[in-house]
Amino acid sequence: MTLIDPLIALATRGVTIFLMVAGLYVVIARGNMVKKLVGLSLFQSSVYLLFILPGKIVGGTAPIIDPAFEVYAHPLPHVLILTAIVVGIGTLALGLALVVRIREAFGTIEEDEILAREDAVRVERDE
Amino acid sequence: MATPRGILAIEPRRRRVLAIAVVVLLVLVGVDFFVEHHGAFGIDGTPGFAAWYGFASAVFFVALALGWASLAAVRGGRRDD
Amino acid sequence: MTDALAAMSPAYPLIVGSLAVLLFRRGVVQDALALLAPLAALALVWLVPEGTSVPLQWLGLQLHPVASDWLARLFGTAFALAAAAGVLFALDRRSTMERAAALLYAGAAMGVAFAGDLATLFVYWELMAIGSTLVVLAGGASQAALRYALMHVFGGILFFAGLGIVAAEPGGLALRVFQAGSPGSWLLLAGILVNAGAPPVSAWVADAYPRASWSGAVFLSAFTTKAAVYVLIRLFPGEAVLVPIGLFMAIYALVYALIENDIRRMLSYSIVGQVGFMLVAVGIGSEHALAAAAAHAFVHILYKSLLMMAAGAILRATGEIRLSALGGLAKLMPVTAAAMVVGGFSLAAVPFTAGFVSKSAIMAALADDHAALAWFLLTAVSAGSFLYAGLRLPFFALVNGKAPDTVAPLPVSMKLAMLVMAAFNLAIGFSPALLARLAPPIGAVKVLSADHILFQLQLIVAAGICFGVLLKLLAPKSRITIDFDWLWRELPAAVLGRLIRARKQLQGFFEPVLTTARSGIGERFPVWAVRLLEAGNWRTGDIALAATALLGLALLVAAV
Amino acid sequence: MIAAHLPVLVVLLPLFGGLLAALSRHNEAAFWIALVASIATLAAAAALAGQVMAGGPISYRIGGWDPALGIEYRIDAVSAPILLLVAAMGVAAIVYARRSVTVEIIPERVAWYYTMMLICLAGLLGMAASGDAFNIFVFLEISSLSTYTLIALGRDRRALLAAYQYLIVGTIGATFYVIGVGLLYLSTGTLNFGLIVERLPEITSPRALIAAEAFIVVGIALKLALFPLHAWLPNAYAYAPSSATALLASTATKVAVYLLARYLFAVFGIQRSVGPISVADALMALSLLAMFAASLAAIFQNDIKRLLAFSSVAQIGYITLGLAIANEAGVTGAFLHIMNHALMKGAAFMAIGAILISAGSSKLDELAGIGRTMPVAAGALTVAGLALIGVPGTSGFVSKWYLVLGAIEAGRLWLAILIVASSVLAVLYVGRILEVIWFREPAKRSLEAQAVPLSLLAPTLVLAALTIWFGLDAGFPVELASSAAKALLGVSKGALP
Repeated sequence: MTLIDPLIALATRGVTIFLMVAGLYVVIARGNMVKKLVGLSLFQSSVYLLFILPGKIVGGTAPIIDPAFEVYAHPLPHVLILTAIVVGIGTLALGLALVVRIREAFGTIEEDEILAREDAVRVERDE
Repeated sequence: MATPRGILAIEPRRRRVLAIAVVVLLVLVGVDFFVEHHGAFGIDGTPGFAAWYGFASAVFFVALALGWASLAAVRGGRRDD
Repeated sequence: MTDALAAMSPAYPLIVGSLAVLLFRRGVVQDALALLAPLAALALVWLVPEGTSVPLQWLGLQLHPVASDWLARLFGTAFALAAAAGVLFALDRRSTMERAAALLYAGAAMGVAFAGDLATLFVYWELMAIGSTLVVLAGGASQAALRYALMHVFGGILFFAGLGIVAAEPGGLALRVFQAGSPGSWLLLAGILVNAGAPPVSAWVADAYPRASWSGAVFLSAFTTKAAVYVLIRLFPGEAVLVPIGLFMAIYALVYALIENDIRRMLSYSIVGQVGFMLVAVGIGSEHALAAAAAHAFVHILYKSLLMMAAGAILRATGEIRLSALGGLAKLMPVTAAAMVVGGFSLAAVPFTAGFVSKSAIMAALADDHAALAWFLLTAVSAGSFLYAGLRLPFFALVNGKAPDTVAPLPVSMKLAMLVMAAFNLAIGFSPALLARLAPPIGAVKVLSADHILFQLQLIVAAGICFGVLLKLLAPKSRITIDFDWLWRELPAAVLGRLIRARKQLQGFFEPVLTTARSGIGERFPVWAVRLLEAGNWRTGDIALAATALLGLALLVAAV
Repeated sequence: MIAAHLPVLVVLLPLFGGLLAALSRHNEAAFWIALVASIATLAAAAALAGQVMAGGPISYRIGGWDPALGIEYRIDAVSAPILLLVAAMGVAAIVYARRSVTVEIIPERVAWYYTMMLICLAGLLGMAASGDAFNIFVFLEISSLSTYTLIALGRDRRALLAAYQYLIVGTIGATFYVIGVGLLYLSTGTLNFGLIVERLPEITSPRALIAAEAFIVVGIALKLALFPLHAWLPNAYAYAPSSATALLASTATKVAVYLLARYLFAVFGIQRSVGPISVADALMALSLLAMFAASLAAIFQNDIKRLLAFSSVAQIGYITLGLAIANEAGVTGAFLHIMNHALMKGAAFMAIGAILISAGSSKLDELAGIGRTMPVAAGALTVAGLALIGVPGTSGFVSKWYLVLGAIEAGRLWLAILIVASSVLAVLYVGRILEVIWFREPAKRSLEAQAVPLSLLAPTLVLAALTIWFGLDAGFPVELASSAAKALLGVSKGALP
């Protein structure tokens, strides 16, 4: 029991960092707007782990006071992340809604295509 | 007697005007001898100083200007933008 | 009543007039307003009581927006007269922008003359730069206007930097006499000298003024350089370094004026030369010399406006301003011809013109101070001035050559303006006491004495003989001569051109290496540079990358 | 009784106003709800500012919880002017929106539009009022989400793109911020500002703190469009509805600057060096870059809204520069410019909005001579432009004056000269606008421009008048700004080892 827990902690830490970097990379590298949003969600999830991880105490249980248990997980990070998850869902929903509207308006959700088209329009107008 | 050429070629009308100017200058220099001067540097109080100094400086500056103009001429136009 | 007047700067009517002009369409009302503004300013110049107004507290500074003494009144009178005559001359010009800009410009110059502290002075100083740039711009030459603006921005920055330093001295923002010694006062002096057209930036005058409209140049010739002289009299009287600078300007300008073909460029060079005279007098610094410098500035505004008007009239009537293309205008444009002769003679200090009075005052001050070098050089320059202003200009424009068949008729307003200015020039010439009333310290010099007149007559007749002999050499020719503006117009391009050529050679050498490198990440960089400056649409990913890069950089730096 | 709950009311009023407006589903009703809510908010903010000025900081505990566990709202001399500014600009933008939305928003969405405006206000006010780092994140996201919606409601389809781009970038910024907060929480065990500052000296290893600082500062810098993280801003401002642009330009970035000042001065310490350079130096370099590069970019814009947006990036540079100077005059200048720039940019965006509504274009080359047909709007634009340059007699001069003063007091004359020199670039881009709108012969669009209703121009004129008023009589804003500066500098001592 106590042997595995530090390993889990280490693994979770690795996952946190991996999610953070991978999410950010997807946002930077992908031109597809939906994929970008997926990357953004990954990136945000890493934050959830970042907060919750230190709240976990080895051997602790859910923070519900009961005479049977003495060690509890720290409740505050969980509460905070509940809020953050709600915010993340809101962002994702709004982002997807925008992508739908962009698809209607431009006919594509590839950012590079749209920008190339807009630039072409601009150059044409300027000349 | 050969007709002068080049820059000193002087047409008759200009020669007349120049002659009058020279006479006027001579008269002015003559009068200068009878006027009291207040020169501050010595030489500038002598009669006729302004006449020769004026002529000399005019020639000097014409030479300077034309010399500079030929030295510092810009080839190819610019200016009118 | 007087208390209320004491807080009224003569600049206000002009600035209000400038704004009011914008509110009305072209027409009688706008004309009347434009004429009234300088006259109201002139009245205020003499109504504002002498002394400093009650200080104004603003942002913790003690400001004195209005301070009056004889010097301020002298310059104020000159500025108001120049503005009034200029507006009259330009009455027929269809450009509301130029009119508003000219009034603003005049108002700012007036504000400089009546400023009671350095901060107020600086504000009007910058306003003057804006007004004059707009006047140049109204002539349509946007490139020249840009160069002009940049030059004044440069001067303004120098001035401001100096102001920032000297404001920390015990004297604070008070107007006081500086010695060019500390960095602050040097910067201040340099900033003022830029506006005065001193070397090595003298060429801006002849670069910008001839590109204004036929009326715009009249305003331009009056204010900026003379305001700089005024500020020098206030802040740097007796600054020895001004003497060589002024002498250089006088000789430099004479050389260029003698070979110049464009009349208004010639007159612009002449401004630099005459300001050189004033700078020498300021550098001498005796009470008498300072007053002579001020008086000469006053008179210079009178005759240079007159000459610029004559040049403008010729440009308007014939569409031509090059001496080589003009000739025989005396019969066709008698009023203009008379104006040009009176103005030119006044510039060359022919006896019984205003120029003779003020130049005599300067020479007398130099003699009193035993400044031999300056005296002999400036006397020589005087003789040379007659060559171009009194002879070359009128001869080739008005007498020599073939007259055009017809010229466009001039409106009465233009003729009237020239007649008024010519009358001022002659009035002061015949009655020097008029000028001595404005500048009391020069009252002691007896100007119209026999030996003075005789001296000057000999000088100009001798110069005239020289002109008669060397006429062919001085004939106008279309040519371009290198000037200081080479420093900022040609040098950068030449250096850049060489760099580009050098780069090309290097490129040939390194090309193979570069191509391989470029196929990698290298290609992104130019794109980045362009995107940073231009408004090209960024990819979302690029913004995110920029943020990540900044974060990474911060973390890296912190980890070191 | 009510007075005691003001710190939370100032946030709740617009929040509930927004909910009401959404429930009403009726355009006219939504406007009146929004107007009443925003005016009540302004009154609350003014009362708060009065209390703070008279009696010092106010602390309010939500639900009576101890700050170590619960959320504390804290209004002090730094946040009071920000609350006042945001609330006031909210009223102005909502009054302006009444006429502008009829042209710019399809009728079914007008009620939602007011809802979003109010919620955005609530978020911004919450960020300024809250003393809890995580709570600030929540408000940051509330304001951001509503902002994305506001931008997406713009007429041009490019508004959608701008909103999407801002959503991605804004979320990254907010996430960076919350990561930084998480690291702070890990090291101090608290989210309360006051407690964080108290516990900082006990921390032995500053490594996590430095990481926290990097994340928080970069996150906020994204939100305030600090150069070179500004690229989302021009499109967002250019294509959003006019009233939204006016609101965002004058409030959103300003609150972010406030937050940056809070963290840099109170928590991390601005003079501390991170590696070889100090935070202040880095901020100063970026600010100078912003002032010059963004002004340069503004000169080449043809769309006036975009031009003004680039000018905003440059002006934010002035504000952050004031913070980086970090003496009393400099920080006073920064806070003054926060307020003054909000007023002038608000006026400018409202004026160009009126022109856009009436003439149908905000392109410079199509608006030649618009000053003749729309003198009032063009006049307001002119006043705002002059203030952007910093012409004496406008508020812009006063704030630049303090910045220059701060630079000189810090012994950095070159900085003062650069500040003045960068104003020259403003002369160029403003001069271009003025020349075209006043002195050119009217273009076709200008001649066809319709008269705009007074209610559209009234808030514009009020802001323009304030711009001149605060230029001539700067007493009130200077007092607010200098007490903010004193409060910030007072607590900056001994922040971090």
